[in-house]
Amino acid sequence: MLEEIGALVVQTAQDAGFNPKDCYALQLAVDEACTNIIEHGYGGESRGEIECSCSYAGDQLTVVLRDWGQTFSPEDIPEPNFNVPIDKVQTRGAGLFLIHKIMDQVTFEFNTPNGNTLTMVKQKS
Amino acid sequence: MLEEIGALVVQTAQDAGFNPKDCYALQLAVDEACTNIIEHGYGGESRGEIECSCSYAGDQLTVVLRDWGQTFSPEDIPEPNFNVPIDKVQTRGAGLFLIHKIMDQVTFEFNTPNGNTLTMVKQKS
Amino acid sequence: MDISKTQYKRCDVVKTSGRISSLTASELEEAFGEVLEDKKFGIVFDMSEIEFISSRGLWVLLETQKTCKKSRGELVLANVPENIQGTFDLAGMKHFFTFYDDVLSAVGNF
Amino acid sequence: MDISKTQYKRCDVVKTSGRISSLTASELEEAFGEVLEDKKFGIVFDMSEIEFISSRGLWVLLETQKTCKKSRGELVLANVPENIQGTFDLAGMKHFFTFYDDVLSAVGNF
Ligand SMILES: Nc1ncnc2c1ncn2[C@@H]1O[C@H](COP(=O)(O)OP(=O)(O)O)[C@@H](O)[C@H]1O
Ligand SMILES: Nc1ncnc2c1ncn2[C@@H]1O[C@H](COP(=O)(O)OP(=O)(O)O)[C@@H](O)[C@H]1O
Repeated sequence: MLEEIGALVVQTAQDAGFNPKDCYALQLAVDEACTNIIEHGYGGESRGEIECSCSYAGDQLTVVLRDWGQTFSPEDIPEPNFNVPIDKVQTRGAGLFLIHKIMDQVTFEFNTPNGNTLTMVKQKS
Repeated sequence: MLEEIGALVVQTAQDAGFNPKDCYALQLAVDEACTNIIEHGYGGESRGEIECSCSYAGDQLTVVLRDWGQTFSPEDIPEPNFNVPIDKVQTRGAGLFLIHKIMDQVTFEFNTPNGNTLTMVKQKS
Repeated sequence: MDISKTQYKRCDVVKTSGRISSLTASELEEAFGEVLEDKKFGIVFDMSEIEFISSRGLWVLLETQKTCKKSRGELVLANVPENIQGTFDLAGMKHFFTFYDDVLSAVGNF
Repeated sequence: MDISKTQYKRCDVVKTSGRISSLTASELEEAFGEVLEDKKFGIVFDMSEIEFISSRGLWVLLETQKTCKKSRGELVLANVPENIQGTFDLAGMKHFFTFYDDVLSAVGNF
């Protein structure tokens, strides 16, 4: 599932004329988002559905991921800190950070009538 | 000169159907022999003539090298000894040894009316 | 994920191909783990055939680096494809690793 | 004769191409000499592009080996073409050298 969603997004981005670097980054952001839904939202592999839609309009690629798993408070998640000696680095939690680095807009909505949605938008450069 | 003589011998050997390994070995033997004539017979580079003839008959390749330089006593030249620790190895004198290893017959004749001749014969295997 | 390991006198070269994602990161972890278990803390990771690496993969590399450095060794990276180099940049983890253009220079510096 | 030299942490790789004969052996000697002068006694000679070596060339290698070993270093040979391997055999000098299939294994064993 994870790789298929990634492939869909890359295909859409390529067709829209995103450069290879951005296509790769989009694939990474979507992979991180899906992995989080699977592991944190559903608490393990293959325990629930993810719906993905991907569209391109007005120089923007929009990816929407929908799930019916657990919710969380994105604003409470701290950024990882790599300005420390390696033995002090907390290993965990770069996924959300990468998503924000890659995408221009990242919006979580929880418990809507259609489940949780994560909307990620990237501007074509 | 040295490389041209080598090329002539290799060409003759190839045409005669010698295998690549033997062609290479013939080139080496001839190179060693010519180098000796130049350095020991004539005492340096380009100081004299070397005549080379090369022929193939009866499964044998015969190379004759003729020069008008100094003579020496091949039977007095000892074989190199490599069955010693490396720091005891006498560096010098593997040329004649290699020639004998490669060729089936090696004959020196000195001060003939036609100068010194070295006749080397190799059987096709 | 194909995993190959080659031992040299002062380091081991680990090479895998394909995607390092949440699905496969544990295989990579295991591969490094086997080297570390042998008390070998000099590792070259040849990334020439890696197509994709997610944050799970980055963590495996960082954890391995921690373990190596603790024992005065090092995990170094060779042949890192441009996109993946970009991910190290983006994540801000670049400074924890030495990058080599090829396996020979990486091995030659141990 | 093209000569290239690459320095690694524990050895230098010397690579030349073409024929090593009485005419060119001194160039090779010089190349090794420069490395030895820097007090570097671990040398890999990459012979992949050597087409021919005569006894003069063999002596250069043997002398270089002597110097290296005296200082607890070693000259090792990599990528030795079959014909040239055969010459080491024929001359009975094979046992003075370690032969490696490629430069990486040679460098990796220093
Ligand atoms: N879809 C999600 N559902 C529930 N929790 C999530 C979700 N995504 C992220 N989280 C929470 O945010 C934290 C940080 O996520 P992330 O930066 O991707 O790192 P990691 O997944 O490695 O912990 C997670 O540990 C988890 O607690
Ligand atoms: N053509 C020649 N003319 C005169 N002396 C020769 C000739 N060939 C060989 N010699 C003598 O035989 C010795 C051994 O020759 P060789 O085995 O080829 O080793 P090297 O040439 O390295 O000394 C030479 O040092 C030289 O004294």
